[in-house]
Amino acid sequence: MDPETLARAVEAVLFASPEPVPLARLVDLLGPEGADRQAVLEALARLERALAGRAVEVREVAGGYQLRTRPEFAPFLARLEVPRPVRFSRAALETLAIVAYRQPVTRAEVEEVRGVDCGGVLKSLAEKGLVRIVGKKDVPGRPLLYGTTRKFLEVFGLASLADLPSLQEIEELLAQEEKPGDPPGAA
Amino acid sequence: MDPETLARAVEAVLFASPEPVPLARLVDLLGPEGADRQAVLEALARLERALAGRAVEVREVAGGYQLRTRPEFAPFLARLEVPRPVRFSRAALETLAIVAYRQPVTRAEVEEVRGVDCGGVLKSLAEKGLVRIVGKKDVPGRPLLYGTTRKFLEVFGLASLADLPSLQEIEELLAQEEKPGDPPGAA
Amino acid sequence: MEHDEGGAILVGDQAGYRVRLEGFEGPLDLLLHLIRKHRYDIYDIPIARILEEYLAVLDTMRVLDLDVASEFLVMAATLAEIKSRMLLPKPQEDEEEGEDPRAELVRRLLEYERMRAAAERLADRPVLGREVFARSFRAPELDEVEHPDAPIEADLFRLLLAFRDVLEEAPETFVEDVARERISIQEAMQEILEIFETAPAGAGLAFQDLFPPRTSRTRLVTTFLAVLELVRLRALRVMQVTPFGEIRLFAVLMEES
Repeated sequence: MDPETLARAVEAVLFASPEPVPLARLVDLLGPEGADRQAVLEALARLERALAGRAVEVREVAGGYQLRTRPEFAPFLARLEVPRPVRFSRAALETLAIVAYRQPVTRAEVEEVRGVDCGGVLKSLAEKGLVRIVGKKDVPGRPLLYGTTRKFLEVFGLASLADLPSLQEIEELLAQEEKPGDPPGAA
Repeated sequence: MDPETLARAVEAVLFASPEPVPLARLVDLLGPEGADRQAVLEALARLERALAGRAVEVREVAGGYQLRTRPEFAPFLARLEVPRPVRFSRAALETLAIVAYRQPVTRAEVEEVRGVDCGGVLKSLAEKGLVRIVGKKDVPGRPLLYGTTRKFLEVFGLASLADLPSLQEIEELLAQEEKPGDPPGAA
Repeated sequence: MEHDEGGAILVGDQAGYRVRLEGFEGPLDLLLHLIRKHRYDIYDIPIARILEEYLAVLDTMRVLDLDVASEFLVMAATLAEIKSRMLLPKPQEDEEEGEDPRAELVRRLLEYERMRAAAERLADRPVLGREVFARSFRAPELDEVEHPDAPIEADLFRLLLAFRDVLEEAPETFVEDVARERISIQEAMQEILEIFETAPAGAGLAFQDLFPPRTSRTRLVTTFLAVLELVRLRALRVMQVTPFGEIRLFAVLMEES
C-alpha cells in the first residue's frame, strides 16, 4: 500500500471509530497491508498535514488517536443536539486537578488541600466516570484511594497524564502572575 | 463569514452529527453567521472539492447530508474488527456484586437476592473470566458455587478482596450529597 | 477560568466589603484572596491584620444571611491560635527548633494555590462535547465485534451503585450476612485456588506450601479455615500418601453441570 493510500486508510479507520484508536491497534489493523509501526506513524503525520486546512484534526487522546473538530468551530456545534454539553463547577475542577496530580489520593487528602468537604464532589465525579476508586491506602482505617479515568483524559483531550502541565510550570505561571506591577486584586 | 470558513463550518457540523443533516437545518445553524440557502449549497460543493483526495466524502442520504467513508474503503473497513470495550449491564453488575460479597455462592442464592433468573448472566460473567466455579455446596443436589477471579480484581483495580469497600464504606460513599452551592448539572 | 467564577468576589472599598455571589470555595480560597488583594508577602503574612479582615468578611457574610460553613470558622480559630503563638517570646536565638507558627498555613495556602491554578489550566482546555466534538456514532459498515480479549470497561463505583440497589431490594438476611464481612476467609480461599491453578496439574501441593514461613498467626488460622472450607465444598481433596507422610492437597476437577 503506498503512503498516500495508507494515510487515507488511517483516516477511514479514525473516522469510523468513535473512540481513540491506540497506535498498536492501527499497526494491527494495517499490518496485513504491509504497514509497520514506522509506516503508520508516517501515515498519521501525512494525514495531519492533509487536514491542515480543514475543520477536523488528528489528536492524540487517552493513549490513542482520534479525529476531533477544531475548537474554533464550537459556536456552530453548540447549537447541534449532540449528547452532553458538559459544565464543570469550580469545586469539580479543583477536585479533579487534585486527584489528577496527587493520585492515588484519599478523600481526606483532597479535603486537606481544598480545606472543605469534598465527598459530594468526588461522588459526582465518580458517577460521571471522571474519577474512580483505585484501591485502599495502606494506613490505619484503609481509606479508599481515588484516581482519574481514561474518560477524564478523553474529555480534557489529554494524550496521557504526562500531558498535564507539570507543577513546576504551574508554579512559574503563578510566580509571573504575582510579579509586582500587576494591578492589585489580580489573582 | 467567508466561503472557505463556511465550508469548514459545514464540515464540522456534518462530522459531529450522528445523522444526515437536512439542508434547511444547515441553513438554520449557519444562518446567524450570515449564510443563506445558496451560500450553504456553495459551501457543500466547496467541501466536496476539498475532500477530493480524502478517505471521506459528502453524501446526500435520507434527505440530508452526511460524511461517509468512500465505498472503496468499505471492504477494507469491513475487515477491521474494532473491539468494543465490554460494558456491563445492570444485571451483570448486580450479579457480580452479589458474587463478590457473598462468595462462595450458588446460583439459587444469587437468584434469591435478585429475584430473577441469573443463569445467563452468571454464564456470561464466567465466559468473561470474572467469576468461576469454586466448588460444590454440601447440600442436597450439590449445587455449584461461584466466586470471583483474579481478573475480577484486575478489572476493578482491587489489590485483593479485602479492598472491596465494606458495607459501611459503601453507605458513606453513596450518601454524599453535592453541596447546594454547586450549579445544577455541574460535575 | 476566572478563579472566582462561580464563587464570591469580595470587593473591598473604604466602606468595607460588598459581597457578590454566594461564597468562596473555602477558607483557603478566601485567605488567598485577601493575601493577594493586599499584596501581602505570603511567606510573611501579617497574621493580626489578616485575621481581622477574615473576620470582617465572615461578619459580612452573616449579615447578608449567607451560610458560613463550619470550615470557615475552623480557619478563623486557626488564625487566632497562630496569632497568639506569635505573641509568645521567641525560644532563644539557638532557634532552628522554633518553627514559624505560620509555616503550616503557608504550606497549605501554596499547595491550594497550585491546585487552583492547575484547575484553571484544566478549565482552559477544550472539553469534549463542549468545544470539540468527536464522531458520535460508528460507521454502519464497520463490524462491531466483541473480542474475547477486548478491554473490559468497569469501575468499582458503578459496581457499588449496583450493589446498593441490590441491598435495598434484598432480603434482610442477605444484608446481615454482607455486613458481617466474611471476606477474609473468602479471600484466602481464592488465593489458595489460584495457587492450585498455577501449580503443575496432578501433582498437588504440600499442605505446608500454603503456609510460607513468617506467616502471621491470624493469617495461618484464616488460611487453615479456608482450606477446611474448600475441602468441605469439595473443591480440594486431602491425601496422605504414606501413613504419617506428607499431607498433599489436590484440586478437584469440576465438571460443568
